[in-house]
Amino acid sequence: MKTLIDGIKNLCIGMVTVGKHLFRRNVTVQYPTERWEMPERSRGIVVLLSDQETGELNCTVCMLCMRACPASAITIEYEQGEKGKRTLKDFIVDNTICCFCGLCEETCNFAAIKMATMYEFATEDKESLIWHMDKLQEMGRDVPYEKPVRKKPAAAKPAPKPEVKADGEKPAEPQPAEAASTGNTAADPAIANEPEQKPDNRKPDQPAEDQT
Amino acid sequence: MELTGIFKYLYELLAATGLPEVWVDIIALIAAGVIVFGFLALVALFLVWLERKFAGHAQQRPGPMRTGWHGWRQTIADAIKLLQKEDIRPTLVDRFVYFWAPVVVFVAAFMAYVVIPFGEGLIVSDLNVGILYVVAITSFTVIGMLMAGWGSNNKYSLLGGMRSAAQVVSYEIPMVIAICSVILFVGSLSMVDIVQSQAKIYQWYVFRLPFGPIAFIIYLIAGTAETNRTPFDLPEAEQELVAGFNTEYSGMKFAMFFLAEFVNMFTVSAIGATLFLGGWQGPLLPSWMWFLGKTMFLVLVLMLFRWTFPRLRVDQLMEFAWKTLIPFAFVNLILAAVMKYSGWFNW
Amino acid sequence: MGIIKKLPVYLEKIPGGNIVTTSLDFVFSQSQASSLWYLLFGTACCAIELMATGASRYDFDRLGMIFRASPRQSDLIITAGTITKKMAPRLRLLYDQMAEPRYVIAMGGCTVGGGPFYYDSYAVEKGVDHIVPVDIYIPGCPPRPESLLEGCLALQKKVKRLKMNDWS
Amino acid sequence: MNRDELVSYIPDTFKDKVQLLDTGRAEPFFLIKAENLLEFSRAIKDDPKLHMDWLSCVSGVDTGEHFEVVYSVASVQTKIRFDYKVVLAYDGAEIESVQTVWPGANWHEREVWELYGINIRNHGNLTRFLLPDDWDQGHPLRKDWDAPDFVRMPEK
Amino acid sequence: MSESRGLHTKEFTLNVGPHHPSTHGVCRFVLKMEGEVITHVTPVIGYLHRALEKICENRTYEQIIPVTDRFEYCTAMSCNMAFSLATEKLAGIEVPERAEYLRVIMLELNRISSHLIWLGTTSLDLGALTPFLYAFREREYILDLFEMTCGQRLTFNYIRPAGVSRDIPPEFIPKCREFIDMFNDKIDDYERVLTENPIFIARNKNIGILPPDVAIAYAVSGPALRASGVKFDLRRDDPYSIYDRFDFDIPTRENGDCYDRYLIRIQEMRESTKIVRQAIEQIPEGEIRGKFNKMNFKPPAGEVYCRVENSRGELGIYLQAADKEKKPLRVKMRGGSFNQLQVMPVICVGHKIADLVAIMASMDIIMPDVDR
Repeated sequence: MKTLIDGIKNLCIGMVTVGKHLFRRNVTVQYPTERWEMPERSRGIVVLLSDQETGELNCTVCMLCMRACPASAITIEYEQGEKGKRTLKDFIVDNTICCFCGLCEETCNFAAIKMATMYEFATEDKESLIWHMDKLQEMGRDVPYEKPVRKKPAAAKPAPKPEVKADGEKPAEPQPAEAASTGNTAADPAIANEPEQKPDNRKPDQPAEDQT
Repeated sequence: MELTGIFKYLYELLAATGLPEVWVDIIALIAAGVIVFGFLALVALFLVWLERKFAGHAQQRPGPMRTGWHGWRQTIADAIKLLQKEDIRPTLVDRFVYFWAPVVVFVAAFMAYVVIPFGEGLIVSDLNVGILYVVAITSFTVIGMLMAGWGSNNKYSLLGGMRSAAQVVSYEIPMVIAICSVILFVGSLSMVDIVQSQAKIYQWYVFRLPFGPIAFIIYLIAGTAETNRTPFDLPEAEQELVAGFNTEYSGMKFAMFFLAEFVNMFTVSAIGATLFLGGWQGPLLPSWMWFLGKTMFLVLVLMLFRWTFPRLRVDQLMEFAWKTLIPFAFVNLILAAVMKYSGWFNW
Repeated sequence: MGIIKKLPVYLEKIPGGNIVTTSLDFVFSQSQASSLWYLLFGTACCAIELMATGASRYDFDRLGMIFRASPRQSDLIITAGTITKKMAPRLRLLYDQMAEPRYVIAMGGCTVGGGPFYYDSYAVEKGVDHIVPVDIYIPGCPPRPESLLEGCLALQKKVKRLKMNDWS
Repeated sequence: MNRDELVSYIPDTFKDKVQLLDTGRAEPFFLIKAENLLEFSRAIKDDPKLHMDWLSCVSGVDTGEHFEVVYSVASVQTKIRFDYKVVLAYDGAEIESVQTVWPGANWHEREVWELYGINIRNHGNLTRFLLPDDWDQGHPLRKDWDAPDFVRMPEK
Repeated sequence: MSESRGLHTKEFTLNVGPHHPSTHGVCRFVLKMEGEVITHVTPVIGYLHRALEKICENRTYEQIIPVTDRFEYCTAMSCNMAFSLATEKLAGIEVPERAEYLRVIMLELNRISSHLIWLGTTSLDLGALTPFLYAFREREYILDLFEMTCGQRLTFNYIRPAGVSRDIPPEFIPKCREFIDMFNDKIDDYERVLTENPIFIARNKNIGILPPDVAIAYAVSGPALRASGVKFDLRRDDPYSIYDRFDFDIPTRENGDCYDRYLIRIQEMRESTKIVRQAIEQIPEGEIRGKFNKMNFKPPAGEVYCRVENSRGELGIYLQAADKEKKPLRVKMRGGSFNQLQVMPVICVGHKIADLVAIMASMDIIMPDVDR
């Protein structure tokens, strides 16, 4: 009998708890009309960034992102010019196998590739999810980004060198130009830790590379 | 048989036009049927919408929003969509049983409304065995469920059908006993008489201490079980039996089960309001508003049950019916009888 | 398809029937689009996001989408999560059990085209479009709930375009 | 018992049945012969000082030269943890089941059997496990395994 | 369906799954039943076997981290952690102090979010729909914190060998504190709806009792083990990272039934908030990633088995590296659910089919953990 009364009491407590929620504010974000503000780091989709002044792609065809990709979703086609300078022919991101891990963005030394915060890419056509260079550039046109700040350009310079197996110093060539053009950037305080982080991350890599 | 309620008005209206008597009978019958059916279809659609909104707000989300203002067209859209769905008949089903099961459930759900007084004089027909008729008709649903479970040739459906049969039969008993204690006081099986005996608010049976509230709680629990709603929704327990007895049904047939469930819920609430909450009785407002208000209150309570409680296991469910509810109901009935004949609290 | 399968055929024979069919088309496709009940089907990571989409922050119910456990009563499979070769026949079976009209949303990289399991995996089906016809592809690994909602809205648009006569 | 004591205790107790492998900072790692497997497993479980009652994991390995089966064991009571392995030649790779010592080994061994093709004696339930029921393409975790629809990630 | 034909058959076979609402993914049970009583259970697994281990053999160490995310997506952080730990042990890498704290914060938040998924699905499996939505409501707050830090909601790719991938943004700590302050009240809310509810108790008490000796024999770990009365938690008994610096309790219960497993997990959520609170108070400034060559990491030859305590118990990674190779020779993943599913046939016999659902839910089995 006591258990019965206790039981009914506890059932009522549960009902009151649920009933109270009837009068609380909804937590819903009503998606098409309201939107959740994406955090800056949100990994939405891969885009290529272009220089804000010239409109040229930042990519220097160093192929690092392509090799960093764990799903092999990135394919870079390039032309080998004279003096070994590479020009980008096509940059293909296959969004059907991309795993949105952000490793390409982390590897890139030139702020050329980024995971933008956009997320609306539902489509009826599977083929349209394979994005080529122009589409990637188009999508990345308005994406804000921090130009890479080099505290020690000399230290950063040889970094990609050993990683290109066949043609050693070639990708290093565009780098001084890049570093010169970027020069200084006014770091946004909100995300200031990010550009600082990059050189920090890369610096320790070097001794390790030298060992190997 | 003496004619009462809506049927009577219609009959008189038609008789005035001078049609032959047979035709008057038939037309009046059909018209009354259509009115009740239409009303209930609307109620069922409304309840589905209400349930979704209620669930939504209890969970701090809005529920349907994008079909019309706050999603008012949602259930209509659902119904029209179900109408368009392909009507699948799996190859190994028992055709006859499979086809008729939803019809039986659907019709049984609606037939109870013949005797329910929606307001003063708003009753299709005031049978003198009204409450008995309701109890008999509502338990008819179980045959449909059993048919669906058997006919589908699916193990989950069969288990669901069996469970619902066992459950409804078990819970019928405490429910009837709880109703009996009210009937004992009224001394009549007619729904109108039952309502009329609760003219003042203190005469409502739910307030007649000590037997009233207990009978009411027993009725509510048994009623929830009758309508197969959480915590007693074992016949269609999603997590165990996929969708229970209606696993194999699609399209319009499924819609019939779906609507019948909500109509049943309304029935249980309406009878609860009639028996314990004084039916249409109440001051100021028109009688039908009182009736609908009380019924809606009970509907909301049932919804709160559904969205709060987990589900019982089938053996616990049986145990609860036979070991707890029925003894209590019997004791309560005896108490009511003693009260009635000793004259205590006989206001 | 349902009990009103032959309706347009008869209607168009009557003069003025075209107007009726057009307005019926509108009503039917609208109601179909706003009542897409999805099958409770989830295998991997995307299933968690599918649940999150059903939960309070995003609320599937707003779009009139509720889950059904039985394929017979659902209109839509959201293939949430990797479909392996062992699972593929079951998915096909589920799809076959659904009543027309039925739709498929491929949610997430794995079901769109193999995703991170495209290379080096011997067990993953590379895209569910090999198994069932897909209406909407949503990339992401897993897609955000918003992406899924956007995919559902895209499917609604697609459904609204349908005419009675398109029904096969 | 800390790591250093363990490193000396086990070779002392089991003499030439075990061989300590060098693993740097990580937990001790022992190599044992396949024929001693069951005996050793039972012994470490029954040894009151070790009481290895917890079989975390059984992993098959194909090193490209031979098979290895690695047993990662631990103890709930004494908190000791170490691993030991047996090395098996490709031809006729076969080990004894340790289910009698740790019942939980059942599925782990089944997996080793299925993915590597290492036969487990006295297992009792070597049936299809992770792969589809109609799988007929061999043991996929072997290094030399290949199938028509198996795509390796391109070297870039 | 044909086995059940005939009047004299007592036993019939029921196939639950692979697509069944309560199997948490795609597990299949073949049940032999007498009426509603289960006499024999055979789990059939492999419907989510995605060959993660094969994939890992062809990836560099940095690239394996996203793959481990998909191994146990409910607690992807601890998968990242286990693999990072294994790599660090193998190559003897030091981890900066701040990174250790960030790891602990993320691991514990992830444990809460995983327990919330469990709470939601459990109540859903038992038929109570509303706690599911409440649990997911709070989970969104945690996911916001994760997304703010590493950019994803589920597959974080955050904890890396030698540290973490990114520092937390400045608004993280206040938001995290806000969440922790609010969260204990929310747990009270769940408890009010479930813990004392007689229906919930009836469904869970004395169901699926797992005796401690069976639990140890089958290596059932995590809350399921602690509910049986064995006080064994890797955070205490085989400490990794900096768990020895925090003050927290390891809740245990005696009966080992579903209800105890429920209480243990609820209690664990509270303990996790304690750890997070201490961690965000003590967190030092500094580096977040030690020395690690992302593109060309080549560890010395060796093998190591590393385990962490995640929300389902022991999550182990066995890693064998060939000498000076960019890719590991073998990565074996061991999830807690693997052994918990294995013990299901032992503890389910004699229960009703509805209890199978309750036991499965209380064990918190998710299939990627089993199938990989």
